[in-house]
Amino acid sequence: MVAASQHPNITLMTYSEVEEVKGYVGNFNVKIRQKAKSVDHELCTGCGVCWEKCPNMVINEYDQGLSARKSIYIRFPQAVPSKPVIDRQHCRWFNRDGRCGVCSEVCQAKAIDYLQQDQVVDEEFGAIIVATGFDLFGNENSFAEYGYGTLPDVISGLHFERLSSASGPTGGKIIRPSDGKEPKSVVFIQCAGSRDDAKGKSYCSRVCCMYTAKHAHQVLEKIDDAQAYVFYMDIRTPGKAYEEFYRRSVNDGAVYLRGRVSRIFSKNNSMIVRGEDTLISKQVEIEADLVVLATAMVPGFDANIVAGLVGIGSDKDGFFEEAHPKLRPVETHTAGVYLAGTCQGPRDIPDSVAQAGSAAVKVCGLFSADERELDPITALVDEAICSGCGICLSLCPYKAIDFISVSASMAGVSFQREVAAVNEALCQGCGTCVAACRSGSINLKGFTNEQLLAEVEAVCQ
Amino acid sequence: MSVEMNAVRAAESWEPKIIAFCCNWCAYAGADLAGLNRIQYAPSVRIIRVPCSGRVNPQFILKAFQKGADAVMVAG
Amino acid sequence: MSVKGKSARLLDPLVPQKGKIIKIVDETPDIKTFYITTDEGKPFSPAPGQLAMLSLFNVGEAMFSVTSQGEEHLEFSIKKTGVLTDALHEVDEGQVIGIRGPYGNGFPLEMLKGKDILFIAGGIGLAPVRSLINFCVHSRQDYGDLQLVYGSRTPEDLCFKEDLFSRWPQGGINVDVTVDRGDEGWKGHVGFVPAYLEELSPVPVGKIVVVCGPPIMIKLVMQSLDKMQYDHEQIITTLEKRMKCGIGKCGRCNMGSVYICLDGPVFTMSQLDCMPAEL
Amino acid sequence: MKTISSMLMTQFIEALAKEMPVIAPVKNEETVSFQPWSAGMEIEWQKNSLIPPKNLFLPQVEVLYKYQVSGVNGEIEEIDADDSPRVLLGIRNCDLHSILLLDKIFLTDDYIDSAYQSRRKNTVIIVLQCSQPLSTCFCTSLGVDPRGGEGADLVLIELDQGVRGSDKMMYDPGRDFGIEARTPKGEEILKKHEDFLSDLQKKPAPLENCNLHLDERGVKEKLPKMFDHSIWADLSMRCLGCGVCTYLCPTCYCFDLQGKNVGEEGFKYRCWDSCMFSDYTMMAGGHNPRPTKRERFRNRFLHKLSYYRERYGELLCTGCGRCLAKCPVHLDITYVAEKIKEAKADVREG
Amino acid sequence: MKISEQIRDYAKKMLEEGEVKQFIGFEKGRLPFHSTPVFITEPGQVERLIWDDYCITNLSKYLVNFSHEDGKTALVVKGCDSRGIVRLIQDHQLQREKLVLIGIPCQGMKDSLRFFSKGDDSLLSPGGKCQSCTHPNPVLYDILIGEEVKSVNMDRFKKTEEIENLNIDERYLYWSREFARCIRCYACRNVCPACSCLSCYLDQHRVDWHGKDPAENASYLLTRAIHVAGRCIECGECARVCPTGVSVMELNKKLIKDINELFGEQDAGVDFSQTHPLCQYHTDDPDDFQ
Amino acid sequence: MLIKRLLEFAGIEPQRFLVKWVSSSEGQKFADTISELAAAIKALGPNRKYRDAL
Repeated sequence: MVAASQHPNITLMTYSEVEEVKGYVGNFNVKIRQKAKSVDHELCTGCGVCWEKCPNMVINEYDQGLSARKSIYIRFPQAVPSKPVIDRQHCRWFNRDGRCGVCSEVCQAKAIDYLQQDQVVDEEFGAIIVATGFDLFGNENSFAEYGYGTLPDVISGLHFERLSSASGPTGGKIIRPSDGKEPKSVVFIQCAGSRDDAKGKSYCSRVCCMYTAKHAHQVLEKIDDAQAYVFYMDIRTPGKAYEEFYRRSVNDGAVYLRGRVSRIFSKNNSMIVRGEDTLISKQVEIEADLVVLATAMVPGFDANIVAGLVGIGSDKDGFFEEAHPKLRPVETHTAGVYLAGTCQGPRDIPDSVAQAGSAAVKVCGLFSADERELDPITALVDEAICSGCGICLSLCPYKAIDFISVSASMAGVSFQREVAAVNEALCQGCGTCVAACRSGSINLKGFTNEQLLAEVEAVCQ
Repeated sequence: MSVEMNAVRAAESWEPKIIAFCCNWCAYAGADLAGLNRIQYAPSVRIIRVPCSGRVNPQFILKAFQKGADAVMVAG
Repeated sequence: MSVKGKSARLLDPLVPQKGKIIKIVDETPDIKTFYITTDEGKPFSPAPGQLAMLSLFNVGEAMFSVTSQGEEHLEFSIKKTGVLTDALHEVDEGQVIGIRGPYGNGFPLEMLKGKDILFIAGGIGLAPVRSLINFCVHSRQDYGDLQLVYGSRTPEDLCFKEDLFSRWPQGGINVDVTVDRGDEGWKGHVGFVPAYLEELSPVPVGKIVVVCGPPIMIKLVMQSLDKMQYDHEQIITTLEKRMKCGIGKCGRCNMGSVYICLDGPVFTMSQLDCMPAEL
Repeated sequence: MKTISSMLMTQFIEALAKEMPVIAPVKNEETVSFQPWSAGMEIEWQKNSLIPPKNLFLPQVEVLYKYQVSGVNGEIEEIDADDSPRVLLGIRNCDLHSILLLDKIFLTDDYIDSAYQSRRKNTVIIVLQCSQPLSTCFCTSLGVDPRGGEGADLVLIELDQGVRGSDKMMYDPGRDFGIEARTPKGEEILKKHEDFLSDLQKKPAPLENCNLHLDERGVKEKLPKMFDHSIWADLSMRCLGCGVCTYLCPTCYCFDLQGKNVGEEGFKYRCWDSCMFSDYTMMAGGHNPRPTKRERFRNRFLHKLSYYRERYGELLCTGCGRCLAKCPVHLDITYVAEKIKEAKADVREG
Repeated sequence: MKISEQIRDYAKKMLEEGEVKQFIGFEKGRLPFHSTPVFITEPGQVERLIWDDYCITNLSKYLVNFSHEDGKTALVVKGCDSRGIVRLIQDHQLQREKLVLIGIPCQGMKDSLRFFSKGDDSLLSPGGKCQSCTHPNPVLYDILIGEEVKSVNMDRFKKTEEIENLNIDERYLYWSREFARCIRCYACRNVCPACSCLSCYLDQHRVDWHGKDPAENASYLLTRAIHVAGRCIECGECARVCPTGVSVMELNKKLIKDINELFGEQDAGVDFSQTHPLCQYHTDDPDDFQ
Repeated sequence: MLIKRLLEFAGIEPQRFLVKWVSSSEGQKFADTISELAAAIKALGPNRKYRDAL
């Protein structure tokens, strides 16, 4: 990220949102809202005095609520740029009519700007790579049987990740949320949501087997006499050295139980995890101090908005759809729009990086030529026949049709009239306009009305 | 049901003529997959590939019936 | 419905004979000449300027003037303009084709006999005139001075280059060629036909003018000829319109009560002056 | 005069139908057209058919030949018209006159349409006399005698029923007809079916006059100079450009030749066409010598009132009144003729 | 003052002052029950204008002929004419600013085309198209003459339902008889304010396209019905002008009824804000064809 | 769907016109759909409505 931010050809627009995407491959026009940071990043040196002095404490979302942050803050230590923003919702200056201003006072660089406004910028782009990431599945109600949300010591994998992180709120010490004690018995439940039609997620989230193996290993490594139990359905380790890593966890003492957990309930100050070990076909109950759910990966909460903005299709689970699952895995159906990472489907970091590289190279390939070859199957308007009713404009899913003015003459009188014109760069050749055109003035190259009628005739023989 | 029709049906040889307009990306690929997986389906279907089921013009459907199709399917 | 025997075939003028394209010659990028014959030899022997209806059965039917004829075949030079002609340009030699005709009256050969003739043609307009020029070349002694002024958009678009540059000049015709736009290889005249005509300024006395080309060219040529004091009785042109039947029945090609397919397509300008202007 | 009683009429028709098809005016909903009669069908005696009988000689669609093409090869098969003998019953004199006008087109010296000719030759025509014209009728202006029978083999004569006025509007099933032969063919039929005839003494119904007239005095002289007259733009403005008038007109004969492919085979057919349609004279490449309604409208009425006369000496109209009754905007030939008469000479398009 | 006179006054004033180039209204035709469209350009001609019980024609389609010309056109509009105009404006065929509309609430007009016998108009009641009129008052006008009238609450889908209630083979029989009568004169198309194509698909000469063969009547009529689906303003002109009385309108009615059932009640050509019901997509659109 | 209803209105059996979503991954569904349709049409018999005479 740091490297990216320092690259001369990369402009990083943080704290920004895309509001509108117009245009087409090579000529995208994107409206971007740069949200008011309340800190002038040109002036800010990132010295950190402001957030040290800020009197207001807010729950730290990044640490899954395990710690607190200030109203002026950097979201996470590695964030780029390493410069703070003011969380206006929680800032005293904003909530108490300017009665605070501590950060402004302490800032040597005079970078605090409470009056900063959102900036909306229009930028031209040649291609778009969508990498909007994922969210984790589940809220308090999603795993009632596991007590998630009611039992404080049932946590998600991400939560555990913060606990075990050396730069995390506990400095890497694994403690359980309820009492801060070190858990001695930790149960991991894989496929929490994933591969579970009952939860509406039929797919495999792909990363859980590996991070659970890592977490289990960390438990064994960091806590003396600790026991790690893993309930799993199948272990999937398709990656270089993945299987070996999983083996290591097992060899180092992680107990893998093949089966599903049916219930978790508290009993005498600890939790009982009841499940089935299908290998021995017996019900098992494990007393656990901490339970970690490997919850399913789901598309970002605003993925559908992004899809609508950019014009990408989504699959039944809400992940963005690629142009072809095998042959065009990083392209979308919209020319010039590419996908990278988990917005397309669950994947781990190496795969995401690989895909991002692939998308970047696709863009380089796109940009390497001055002219672009398009699929020849596009719609074409016969201007002489088009009556300009505009029905095709309202129907085109790619907004590839517009009115143009052409000169015409009737009974010797010349005048201008509006007819439809297809932007071949945008047209994806679906032919919806052709079917809707009453006068038959639009035809689809390669699938003309005549050709299809002839085909109908031929197959009816 | 007319006598004639019964006669036609009695003749085992009659197979319905089904014209299927298949979306290139969906049903056509589905049909392709069915073929790939060696899934058997009725031989009476005649597939016309269209770039999208939106391409299917009502005129095509009428024409198909006119030209002797026994059923028309649009699959997207 | 019954099927008629072969002998009855020619009874109905709307039913074509089965012909065959035996040879296709590329004239220009959008003009080809088709040689057509039937199993029994030449379909019919049209007089210069007469028309024939050609049909590609599964495409359509349209009227064309016969460009030339040989002992065993008819020639049609056809420019790509619409559905049928586009399809014609796609076919291979050997293609079956429907042909019926001849239609119309052709050029008034009696009137032309012994006269000087000035042919003026533009683009594909040379096609109908070609049959007459060939006829005149064939019986050269029957005519006085023969002159052709021909123009096309570019040198590439000139039809019948062999005729223009060798056969007809050798056959005793003065050929003057002009193009609207030259190219690096073009050493001839550049300019529009009417202007070139005025430059050449042929004298009207004893002359018959045969003019054929796109409507705008005819219009401007007429202005030039008027300027040069030509009488409209002296000027002959051949018309084109949508025709379906070829026998003056279907009701399309009439100008007033005159049917082009039946009474035309060749008219003198003075005849046309009397007809409603509906072209 | 022989008469045929209402009771025996159906039997007479049945007897005829046993020998050859009888084509008679029958109803489909409100639309009367000439259809092959079969037992049980009710013949519409009261109203003239809406669909003119021209389709019996010049069918709306007539297949000329079949073809078959595969690659460069192909075959043609000419198809004979159905020319088996038949009886055309209940045609009116105006429509009969239209057939005579069509004869001039299709049975001229230079061109004889064989299909048309054989259908004409093999059709026995039994004309039904009119005595009470409709308010849209003006046949007498065109020299048609509603009581005539020129060109018919047999004439059915309406007899005086002693009732007048609006009562006659009602369909009267108990009507008797007089019947007369006009040709040897007609004689023969009468003789053969003598049994159905009687010598009932009744007078023919009195003939009422047409209220409407096509007054074309002076039109003939004026028209040739009116090609560029502004009247065409004025008149055609109201026209919808549909084909009602041409398709219902018993004398409009313009046709189109079209083909239809059925896989590698196909057939070419001749079908009615209307000079009012925009595609009628459209040429390959998009040029249209009659680009707007004005030119098309002008051509139609000049054809009716002038061009046909120049070639064949008559107007191409029979006064049947169908265009008056059915033109959606009441733009009929009598109106046009009147406006032409009223028009000042030499008002040219600006 | 009689409506005719008011129309004449307005026409005279507008033409004299040069506000409009022409005035479209009705004049008396050849027969007493013929009222026919008239195009007045001279103030001296306004006496030709009339308004009576036979002014049934929908005038809106005529405007397309003048849409490219300079100057304004005035015309008298009934409910159906005004809906036709709204439709044509929505289809980009007319410009509102070039029109001056004189609205006349309509009680229902008598249909002279159904009249094929001697001139007794006692047989004539308001024409078939007016009997199921839902908008007798103009929905768009500049000047209104006369009092607004109440819509007769008729069941406009009565006949549609009758046909729906037939069994499938009866329905086929019904429609074969209807389609068989079509003579392909295209009057229904030419009068229709929703058929605004510059060049109808039927007029195009393409290989394997659509022939003039009456065997293709069904295809023609069904295709046309689909072409105007969602845009048909229910003026009923198509059925009225049909010389052979094919119940063309029933196909349109069926589509209107279905659209209303599937996508919610809507009347084409009433409201500019209403978009084409078949050109939008809602995630809650019914898809029970699955 | 309007077309389906219109065809029904015009007297074509509703079974004869089918619109179905089949995605590229649903080979089995495609095959099943076709087979079901074929069976239904076989039971219904050949279509004679609105067919060209020739």
